[in-house]
Amino acid sequence: MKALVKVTLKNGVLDPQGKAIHQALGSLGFDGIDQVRQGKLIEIDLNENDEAKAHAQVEKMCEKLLANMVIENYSIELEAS
Amino acid sequence: MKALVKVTLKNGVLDPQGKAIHQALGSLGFDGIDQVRQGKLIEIDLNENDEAKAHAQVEKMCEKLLANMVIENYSIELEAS
Amino acid sequence: MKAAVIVFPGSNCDRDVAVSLKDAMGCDADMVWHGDAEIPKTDLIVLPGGFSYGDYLRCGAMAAQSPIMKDVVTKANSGVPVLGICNGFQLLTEAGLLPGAMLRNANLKYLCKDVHLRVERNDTIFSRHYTQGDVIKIPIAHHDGNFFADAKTLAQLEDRNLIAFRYCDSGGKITDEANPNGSANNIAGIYNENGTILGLMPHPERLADIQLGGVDGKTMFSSLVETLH
Amino acid sequence: MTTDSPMAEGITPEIIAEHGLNPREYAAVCDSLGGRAPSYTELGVFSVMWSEHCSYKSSRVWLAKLPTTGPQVICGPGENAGIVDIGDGQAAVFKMESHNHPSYIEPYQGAATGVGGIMRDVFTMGARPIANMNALRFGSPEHPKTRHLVSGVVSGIGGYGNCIGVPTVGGEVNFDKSYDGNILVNAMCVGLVDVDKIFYAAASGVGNPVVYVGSKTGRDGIHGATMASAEFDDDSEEKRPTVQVGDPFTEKLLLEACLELMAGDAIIGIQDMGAAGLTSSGVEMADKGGVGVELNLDLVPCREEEMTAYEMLLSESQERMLMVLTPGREDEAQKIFEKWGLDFSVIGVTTDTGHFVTRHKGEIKTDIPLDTLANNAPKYNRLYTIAAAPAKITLEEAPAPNSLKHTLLKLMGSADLCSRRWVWEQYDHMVMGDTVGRPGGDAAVVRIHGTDKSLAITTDVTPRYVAADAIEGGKQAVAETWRNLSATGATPLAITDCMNFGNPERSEIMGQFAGAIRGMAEACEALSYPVVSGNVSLYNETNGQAILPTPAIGGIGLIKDTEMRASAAIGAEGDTLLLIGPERGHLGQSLYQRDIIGTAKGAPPPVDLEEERKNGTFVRELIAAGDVSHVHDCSDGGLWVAVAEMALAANIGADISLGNQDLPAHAILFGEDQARYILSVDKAKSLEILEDARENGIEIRELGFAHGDSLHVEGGDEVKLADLRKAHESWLPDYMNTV
Ligand SMILES: Nc1ncnc2c1ncn2[C@@H]1O[C@H](COP(=O)(O)OP(=O)(O)O)[C@@H](O)[C@H]1O
Ligand SMILES: [Mg+2]
Repeated sequence: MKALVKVTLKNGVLDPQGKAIHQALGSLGFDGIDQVRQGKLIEIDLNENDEAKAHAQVEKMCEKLLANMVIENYSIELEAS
Repeated sequence: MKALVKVTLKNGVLDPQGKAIHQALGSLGFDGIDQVRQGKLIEIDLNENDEAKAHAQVEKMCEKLLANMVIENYSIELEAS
Repeated sequence: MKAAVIVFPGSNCDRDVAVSLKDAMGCDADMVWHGDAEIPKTDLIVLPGGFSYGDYLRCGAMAAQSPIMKDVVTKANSGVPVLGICNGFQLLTEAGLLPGAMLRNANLKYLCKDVHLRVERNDTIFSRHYTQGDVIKIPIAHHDGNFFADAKTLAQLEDRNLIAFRYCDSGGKITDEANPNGSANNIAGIYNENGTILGLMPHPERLADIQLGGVDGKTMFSSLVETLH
Repeated sequence: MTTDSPMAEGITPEIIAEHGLNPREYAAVCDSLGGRAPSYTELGVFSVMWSEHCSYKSSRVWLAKLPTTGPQVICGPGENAGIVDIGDGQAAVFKMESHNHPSYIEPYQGAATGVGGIMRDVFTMGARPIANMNALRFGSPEHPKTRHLVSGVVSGIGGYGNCIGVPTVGGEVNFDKSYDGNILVNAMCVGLVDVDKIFYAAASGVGNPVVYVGSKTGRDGIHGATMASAEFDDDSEEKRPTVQVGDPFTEKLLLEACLELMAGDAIIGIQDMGAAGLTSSGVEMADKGGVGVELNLDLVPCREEEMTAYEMLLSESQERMLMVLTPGREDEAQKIFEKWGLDFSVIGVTTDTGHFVTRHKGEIKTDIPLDTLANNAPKYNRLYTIAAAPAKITLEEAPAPNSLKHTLLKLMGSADLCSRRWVWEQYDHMVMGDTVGRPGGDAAVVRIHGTDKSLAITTDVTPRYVAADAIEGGKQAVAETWRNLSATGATPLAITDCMNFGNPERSEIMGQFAGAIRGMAEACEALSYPVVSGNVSLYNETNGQAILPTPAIGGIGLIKDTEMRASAAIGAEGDTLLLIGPERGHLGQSLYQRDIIGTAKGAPPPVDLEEERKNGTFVRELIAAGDVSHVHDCSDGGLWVAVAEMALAANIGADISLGNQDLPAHAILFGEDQARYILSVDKAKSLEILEDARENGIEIRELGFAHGDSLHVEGGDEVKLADLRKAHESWLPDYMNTV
């Protein structure tokens, strides 16, 4: 299967990158933007074909490595590959 | 609307971060991973409520700033906010 | 000779390169704010090292959109020499003045250390005081200096002799061990077709003073001054 | 907890306790408010102002014992940073600060914001930061969290400093299991200012605008109390992370904007918002200027919605400053900050009430007499017992090793002595183009831009010595920095300190603190080397397990002529090596004893301050005269380790003799006697120096000579430099590469 992990900053955590992108878009003339937040996208090609098992596995990866649970949240999407 | 921009490395562009994550996962005992790729996730809160307009606008942002077309692809998802 | 150093928000080697330029030229460089529309008449444009816009999003990406960059591109296209060092090199690729792109260092770490470079050409305004094949010592200091170009672009760079410097060992051999960041073909710096634009990751301004441990970088500035004065 | 003091509606004894105030302190709060109960917001303000961190309540009585004056001192402790004169109308501004706990919770951001905070302390005084240092202590290498913490802290320090463009030129890294649950991240910054352009925090005058600049305020780092009652906490979202995220790009802009405004004279007082943010900066500025202050919190730039007064006052969002301007100069200032893309807001005014008044949405949220917040904060004379100094060990307690050669290889490749290259290569140590003495030497040497002068900078402490004998260990820490500076040729000027200890409510911990201060004071006095700034970090313990007492010392010294300095490498093949200082073979608390025998015991090496002064002055004068340019001091690991470090730095070997002593070889080679330097000089010069030293009553001997590609000791053992280098360079990268 293929797992798509989205890692995003928790609410309230300052996002300097998002802030800078927001400003840069503004000075490029893109108005009407309220907020920009930047996160990570991690694509994992797994051998596992059982969805439940794959999910459990990727969840563990997130907790252990992919996300920094002190400041980040994650979400997992799975698709057959 | 809220736009979700996924910026990913093009095929054939090497991905040092993805490779490092792959290795780290391996040494944490996660086997059966074929490949890991890391990309960026950019969330933009837009004032625009017309989907087509919002899409066109975000597409421009991607071409101008958010993605480097030499090495990256992007995709856009929109949702009402 | 006159030189202009463009200062972006987050540039931090602007003063360093101005010092080297002054040593070589005998006069101050113009420090030009990124928000200006035009660069005063100059013989050389320098895009300095640093973290323009914090290196957020991609190194050099936001700086490439700065108002001053229009004039940089215009002047570069009309033949005014441009030197992009480190963040300046990243910026040149983002602005499309040089091909390729810069990825995160292969070991994912920021690296600050002296490296050896092999001088691939000495027939440009930047390099005429070097000898071709010379091994010189210049520091690197970057997180994203892993030069990437697709196979076709890389072949063009090689075929047209547009490689300026390559990472090498102290004996001049181009090896994987001597490649500090994973750059394709050990590329540390490249020229445009006409040899008027140079982008390189190492910082020549950092070893242009014997008290700092070497003067190999100084040679680049003296080459420029001799040619452009 | 019970209390007879009045309590505002909704406040419970638990809430008061969660704010870190004991019943007596709470009663004092009510007293200072004229008998009324503090509001919830006021409770928050007292809580942070009377915290250990802001009030130094356990340490103030002891810190007062440190010598803080001298002809070179322009500004001692009490301001954002200390300032010493370096001649020609210039001054060095410096301070060290801890960011221990945040770095344990989130190593990257904790360390990064530590660096950001200390830099603001320095540029708030008008100085441009020119160098950063970092003193780090981690738990045992075997501890499962250590690697992750090392990796995060180092990249966080680099991530912030590299981006700002201030070179990180040195520091320390040690490992010990006592830091397993409490790592230490101490960051130091040195800045340069013109003496007539120094800015202070005092907000003098009445009716002057109080201005907020920098980043917006969020709910970062509000530890405060979790309110039990829903009245105070109406949105019950996910528990908010208290981690502060650093934004070095914004700090760089803030730095440039502040310095641009400081070039003129619009600023009356300026203070960064560090710990306790708006509260402590507002209170301190007003208190120092002897005025009151009134803030309208409606005008505070916020990045989150619905922030309460409590949150705004206690937020520790980074990259912010508070200034008091000369009336009428607001527009000029605003232009500068807006040019740099920063927030600028006039949020208040200085008053003659002597009170800290804040309003929010039409309500008065705090109205507190300033003197109680600042000066009348609790001050404790905590019980302390200074442990008796242990006896000197006997030689039987440190028997000879099987092989001297293997001992050297093992020490040089050990966690505490191996090369720190893996660390400093991740720091931009060359930006600004003035790092003439890069990391790896005794002290970093940074040129004063555009002059012939340089500053030498070092940080040191040997916690195991302090643990064994706090007084002697305190002395040693100061003396080692003094020696490291002297070894480069610098005249030591002054120190900053970062006092990292366990729980001060335990008398033995307070005894370590008291003892260390005594030793430090004695050394500072004897070496004319005052303390001009510092920081205290207490309660570094987990489950009753305290860290080793760690009074980290950051010293700076002045080199008048940059050409006349020394590096810690052997000079040239054939050079004579001279050893200055005593050879008593002191192995108690040595790395030899700890890492080779297995337990460190007994008294640490005694520090003879008179001898330190004499030897250091002698060495410094040789360097200044141009007679010597290769010097290294002996510290951890002893004589042979010092020789090995000099040899590796030059890639030239050395043959050394054991001298004519009754001591066993291993005591000579690995003993950690103090006040020692190794000089590498050409042979002809060496005779002069030997004579000169003897005339001056300096203990000196010819140690050996530089030769070949190996280290060789009289009587047999030989170690190839290549093997030594491998052992020395590989430990840290190997350790960090294994998951
Ligand atoms: N965290 C660090 N960052 C940068 N440099 C460091 C760090 N730790 C150690 N170093 C450098 O490594 C060298 C050796 O450190 P140390 O053993 O403490 O020296 P010494 O014993 O002379 O005080 C010094 O130059 C020091 O500045
Ligand atoms: Mg030390």
